[in-house]
Amino acid sequence: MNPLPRPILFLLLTLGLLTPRLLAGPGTEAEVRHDLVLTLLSHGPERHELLHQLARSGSKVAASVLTSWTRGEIYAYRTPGGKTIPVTLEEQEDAKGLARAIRIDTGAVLVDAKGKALKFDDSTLDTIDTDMRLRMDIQQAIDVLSLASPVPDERRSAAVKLGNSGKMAYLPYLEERLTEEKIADVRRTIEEAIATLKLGSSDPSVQIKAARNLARLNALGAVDVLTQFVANKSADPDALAAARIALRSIQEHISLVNFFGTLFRGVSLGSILLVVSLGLAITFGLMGVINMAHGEMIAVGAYTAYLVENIFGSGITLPFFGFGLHVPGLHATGSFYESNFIFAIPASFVTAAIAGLVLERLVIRFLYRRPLESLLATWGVSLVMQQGFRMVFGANNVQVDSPSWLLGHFSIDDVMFGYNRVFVVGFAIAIVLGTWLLLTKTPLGLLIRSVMQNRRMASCMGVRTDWVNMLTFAFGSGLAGLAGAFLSQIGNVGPSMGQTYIVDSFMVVVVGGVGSIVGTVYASLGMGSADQVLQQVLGSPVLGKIIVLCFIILFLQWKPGGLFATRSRNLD
Amino acid sequence: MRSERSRFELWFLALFALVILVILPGLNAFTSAASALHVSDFTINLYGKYLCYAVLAISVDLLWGYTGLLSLGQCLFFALGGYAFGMYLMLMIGKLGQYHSNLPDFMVFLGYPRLPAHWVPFRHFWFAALAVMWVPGLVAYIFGFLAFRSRIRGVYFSILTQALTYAACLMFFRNDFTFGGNNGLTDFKFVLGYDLRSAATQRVLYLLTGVLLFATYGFCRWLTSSKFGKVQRAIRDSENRVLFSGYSTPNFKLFVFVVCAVIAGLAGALYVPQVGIINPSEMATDKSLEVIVWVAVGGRGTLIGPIIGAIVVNAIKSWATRAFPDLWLFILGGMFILVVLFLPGGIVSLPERLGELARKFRRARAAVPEPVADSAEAKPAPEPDRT
Amino acid sequence: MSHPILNVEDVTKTYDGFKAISNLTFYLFKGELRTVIGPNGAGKSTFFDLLTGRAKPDSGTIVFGQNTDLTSMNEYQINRLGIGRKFQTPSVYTDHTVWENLLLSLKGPRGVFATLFSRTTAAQRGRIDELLETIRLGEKRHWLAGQLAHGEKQWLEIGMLLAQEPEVLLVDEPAAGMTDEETARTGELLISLAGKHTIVVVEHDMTFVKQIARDGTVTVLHQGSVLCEGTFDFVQSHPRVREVYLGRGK
Amino acid sequence: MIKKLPKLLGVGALALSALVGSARAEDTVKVGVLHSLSGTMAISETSLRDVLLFAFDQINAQGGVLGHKIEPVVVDGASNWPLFAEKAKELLEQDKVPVVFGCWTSVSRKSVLPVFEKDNGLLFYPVQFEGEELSKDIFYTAEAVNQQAIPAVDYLLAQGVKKFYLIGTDYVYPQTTNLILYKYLLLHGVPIQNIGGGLRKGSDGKVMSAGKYVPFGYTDFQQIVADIKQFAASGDACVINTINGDSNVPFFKQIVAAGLSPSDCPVVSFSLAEDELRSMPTRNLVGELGCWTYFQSLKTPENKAFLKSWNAWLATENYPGVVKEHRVVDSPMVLSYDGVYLWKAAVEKAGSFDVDKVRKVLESGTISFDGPGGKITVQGDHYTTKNVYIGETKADGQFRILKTFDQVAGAPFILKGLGVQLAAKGM
Repeated sequence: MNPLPRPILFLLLTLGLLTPRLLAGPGTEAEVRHDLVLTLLSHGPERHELLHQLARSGSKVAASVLTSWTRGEIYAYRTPGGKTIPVTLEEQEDAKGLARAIRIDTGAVLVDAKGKALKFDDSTLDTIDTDMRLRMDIQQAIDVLSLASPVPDERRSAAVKLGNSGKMAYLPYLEERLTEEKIADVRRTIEEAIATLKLGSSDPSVQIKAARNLARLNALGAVDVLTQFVANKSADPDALAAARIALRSIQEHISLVNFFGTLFRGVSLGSILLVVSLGLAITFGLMGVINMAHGEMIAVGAYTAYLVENIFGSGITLPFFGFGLHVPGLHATGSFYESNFIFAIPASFVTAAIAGLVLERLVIRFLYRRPLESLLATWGVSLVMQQGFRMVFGANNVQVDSPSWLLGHFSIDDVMFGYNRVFVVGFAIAIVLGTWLLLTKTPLGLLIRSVMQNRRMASCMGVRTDWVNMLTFAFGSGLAGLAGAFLSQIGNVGPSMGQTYIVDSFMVVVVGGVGSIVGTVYASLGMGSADQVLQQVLGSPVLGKIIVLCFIILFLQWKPGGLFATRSRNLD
Repeated sequence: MRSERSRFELWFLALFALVILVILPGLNAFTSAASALHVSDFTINLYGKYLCYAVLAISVDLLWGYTGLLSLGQCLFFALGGYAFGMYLMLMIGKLGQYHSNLPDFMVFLGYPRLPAHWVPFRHFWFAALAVMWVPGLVAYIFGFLAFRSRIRGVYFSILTQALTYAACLMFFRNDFTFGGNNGLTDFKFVLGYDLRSAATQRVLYLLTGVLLFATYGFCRWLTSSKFGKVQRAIRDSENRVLFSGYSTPNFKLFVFVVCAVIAGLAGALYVPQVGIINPSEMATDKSLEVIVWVAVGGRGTLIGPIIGAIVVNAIKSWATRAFPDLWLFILGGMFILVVLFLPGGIVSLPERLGELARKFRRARAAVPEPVADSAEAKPAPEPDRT
Repeated sequence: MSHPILNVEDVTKTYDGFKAISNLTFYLFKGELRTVIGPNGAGKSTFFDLLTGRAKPDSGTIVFGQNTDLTSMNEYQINRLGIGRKFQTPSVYTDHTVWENLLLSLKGPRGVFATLFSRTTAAQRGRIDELLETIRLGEKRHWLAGQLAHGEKQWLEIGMLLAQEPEVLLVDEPAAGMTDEETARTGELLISLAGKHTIVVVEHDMTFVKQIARDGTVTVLHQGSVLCEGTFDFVQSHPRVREVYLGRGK
Repeated sequence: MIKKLPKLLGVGALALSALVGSARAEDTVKVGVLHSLSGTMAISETSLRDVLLFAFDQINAQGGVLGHKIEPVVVDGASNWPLFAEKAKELLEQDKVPVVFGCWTSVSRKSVLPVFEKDNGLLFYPVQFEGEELSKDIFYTAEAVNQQAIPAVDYLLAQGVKKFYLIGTDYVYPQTTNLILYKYLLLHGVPIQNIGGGLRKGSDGKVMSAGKYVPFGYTDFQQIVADIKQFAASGDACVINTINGDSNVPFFKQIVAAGLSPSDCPVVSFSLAEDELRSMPTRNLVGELGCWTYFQSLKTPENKAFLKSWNAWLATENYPGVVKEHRVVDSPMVLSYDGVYLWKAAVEKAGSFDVDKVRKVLESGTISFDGPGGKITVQGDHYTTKNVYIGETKADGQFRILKTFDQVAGAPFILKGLGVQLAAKGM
């Protein structure tokens, strides 16, 4: 991509050694700064001209100063000698709320005669005012500037803005940029912008070509412009026809994108459902324990991820029943810090498993033969745990940052795949596979299955059933913890986060067929897809959910045992 | 043993009725506010709420304690009754709302041109009063028919009722569902022309709730002591045996489910004018679970248990949310765990349990080993079918 | 007499690909005391499930009496026709007294509203006393069923079955968990009931089978179908039976 | 015996109030605090309780009100709306408080409103709301729609934004706000196809609801964000976000994952203040917009003084349940705080705690207070006039102030007025 690594590029830019070579115009930073001061202190049409000149500079400095200007953060400092120096204030304030000033003309700190830095309170300085008209001019200048930004995303969004501005004046900038641009995605956006602008030309042949280009590019962003164009009956008939064809082809493309998008979203939602309900499929499905505190096990996992992140960072002070418990941090940085989530995953499993172990020993083991009672007691546990989270971590939700490798997305032909969503699909596959291997290929799995099938018989065979029960429950809870670690990446982490998922996860297990891991997989994918499809069709997120729930009630009429009913013969 | 307890129960109830229906309202109406004997309007109103809860708790117990059906959706029926009556109260506000329109406020600002058709009949008191029963009854019938027909039992039934409630809750939270969305129905002014804010109206509502409670108690006592009641408990203890004895258990369960829904609906209808608001969070699953706590704490499988449980737990709640707001959930959750694990019979069984302990203690003191074939001990906890 | 009371023809039932019953054909005649034996997993319980409506066959016909198709009916409908079933583990109403257990089982209207307004008549009381006599629980009529010993529960369940006055009695391992003396008495009881009722007994205990089978027919189930049928002696000496079932002990 | 009966029936509250009653001293005045300290709303409302306690301590340290020390009666509404009504009754009828500070959600306010009307109480309500209400018993220090949503839209229009996507939680505040904005945008020349999220029309063809709605606690925003991305593909778009509380985290995480940056499509949120931002991935949300009548980053001397004394109070207080770690201040907190001082000023001017007298003084339109967010004045119609600020989020969860609208008067019932204006234009 960039011929130079980014930090070096920045360094060169700030030193003013690397002259922006993309657009003609005054180049060095000193020259840019000079122009900036002129612009700031001038008035009327002169300002307008100067801004245009600045726009061509492609300078980072100009962009940042102009941005500050629109925000009202450029101040006029009057020297004792009566000269006006434009300055901006540093972000960093001292104890008195005063900040140092940076001169626009040199980029250096403003000092008094003795060379001591001057400090200001922003309310004591006059801002260099902007009006709405001027702000729009500045904004345009900034947009053109960002077309030369080293960050591809900024270039792309600048191109979108320019393309939709309807101003032919931007065409040369865009065309010039297109010859330089290397990144395909950005190229496409620039081409789109050029075509969109050209659609506004007065020459029908240019318009027709532009419309065809838009169609070829599947320009999603051009729908509005094309719709407007088509509505304009006075346009050239050939151009109108071309625009109609383009519009139709883009709309077809949109429905395709929506179709595949929905498909992927369904799978990803299904994976989330699978991740949150797999633990339940073990504790409820295999053991017959209705664990209403399953959601809180998820929360345990999520809070663990939160703690791990903070331990990697600068540590955290928890309210902890009003005692203010301090957890020290490792002050990690860079990729080591970014890897905290990798450590958080197993940690979440372990803490939730321990929590499950404790719960099993204290409450559940008395209730194996009384499933309804286990439902009630674990609901009590869930209330206590929720309040416990509030006391330990505070009533507020806590903030878990995503590692950079889970942020963002990639697109295949405009269908968006978020990294975190792709991750959850893989994550779901991994834990289902892991669970399956554990249950079928290990001695422990054999024990678990034998105990779950016939507790009494297994104990006669010398299996320590209470030990197996304990481990199975801990394993199920650990899976819930894994779900929590993942959910911290896409949603809230808070005391009552578990409640969000509890109904859904019970539904998944019941629909899939209690005791069947395969059923759980099918049910979660089915429910996730149904939800997304209905949402797309009905346009309302909640109606789809209601319909899915009603459908489940009817589905159980047809298959009371769920998709994969495991027959339990000994009912009496 | 049983008849002894039953006699005690009747005495207790008679005393309770005297206090609830005569003494408290009397003290409220006929003593001056300055008097030491005075019972404030606030107290009457608060007790009115508790009595509604007690009726609701009886309905849960009739389902759970007697028939073994643990519904996590009983509050749905309570709320449906409340909504049905709330709709009538809403239409009685007349032009006294924020917008001085004949339409309820939320319809005005959401731009409804006229009253939706399904609201119109609720102008009539008699219609609303019937709807309070048939709406929850009908919903219960449809759901129950489907669930019992496909032999959904035990925890599956619980989970499915949870799903039903959740779906209903989501539905009522929608603003375009024409029931006021999250804000629900509120700001009631009149019932049958009487000012809801006057102490006298509130007292009458309170008395009606008291009457409903004792009527419900009487009805359930009759029901549970009939042969029907025996079948009910037989279903709880061994549904298959009942089924293979030629009883159509789905019909029996359906009947109980509908009756309980109607009772809950009636309780909800009296609850709403006393608290002044009904919104979808009243039908949420955790509310239903809370009612189950009351029943469990009071003593399931008895009719007096839920009444005691509802009043005791709510009194603790009223006090704890003021004295220790942070600890309330610990108290509620802890109460539940302890009762399930150590006192399945609830408060009602406490005298028996204490007696047992005392006997054991005495026996231990006497140091004479006795055979443990004591009939009182051998009674096992009812065990629901496990599917 | 020539037409069987229970007519099971070519019935198959599969669970998750496992054939619990395959092409089973079985005829039961009025007044018969039939014993069904077979190793574990031979399909005895499934067979009862099919007869009582608990499970539906994948194929085949089950006809009761002249032409009542049982495959389309559910448990309580079949029971009302006069087919009673006793479960392997005693299934009684633990929280009811012995007397109430019998009352609930007495032949009579079974509807919701009928039970709501039903009153116990003198005739019913007499009938219950009679039954209590038969199952020897007269002394314990006011005990809660949950407090009875295992054997007593078995008898109570048999009593409950008799209270329904069924034509056909399906009895699943009645002697399980009983002392030898109790077993013998149960056998006598069953023998005395034969003739008036038609009885099918599934049993493991060979002494007990020998006691009740006398010269009646014994059916041996193996892998979901009838292996052989005949008198106890015939069955006992049948080489295939010895191989799959009796011979397993060797 | 009879005398003991009510207590025997187990109402601890009664016994408690008797106890408290006997301890009442002559030189104190009881003041009600009615917030959810448990349940789902505790996340937001606990902070308001804290700031109220702070205000009371501050006033008491300066000698109290009319020589009376303030004695707060704090009750927990437990996020349970009937319980709010019960607790309001308790405060007004048992404790006989002359004023209550409290409520967060519209539904809690609606639930206590009849109680206040019946018992003639005073309630100061501090949280942004839909403005479709006037009650003689409630004073709204809160932001009305024209003190938050409308200035924000004005700002965006001035920035050249052309397309507006409306999304919110399905309850009365977002529904009303979005309907108002829909009408407002039409009046300002934004074509109907540039207002995203969907419209729902009534049987008479009139638009009853604009925008996309999700239920409370919704977590899966994939589809909606994909929709927004398509909507914003043509540039110059923004999202008007009235999603409440919890759901904002998954929403913004999805926005970040979809690569919708503030420069492409800024999100302006009306329910996200500094307190809520604490649980948000603010590092990735730099540049999103907010609009409130107070920001912690305000640099006025009043705010600096307020923050200093608040932090000092936090360091020394020892009320149970008040968290000391990671505290921030936001608009609802400051408006709660302002409410206390406005009430104090009115009481002092009236020379009495009497509800009717205090109300009369408040309604005179002369009561104002130089609060941390600037001057706030009670209007004759119980709304308040105050400054409105537009800010953009910074990585530390604070706002950089972009624009100030000075002294905007709160306006009730603007929906109807907009409707009339639209009709006049034939739209």
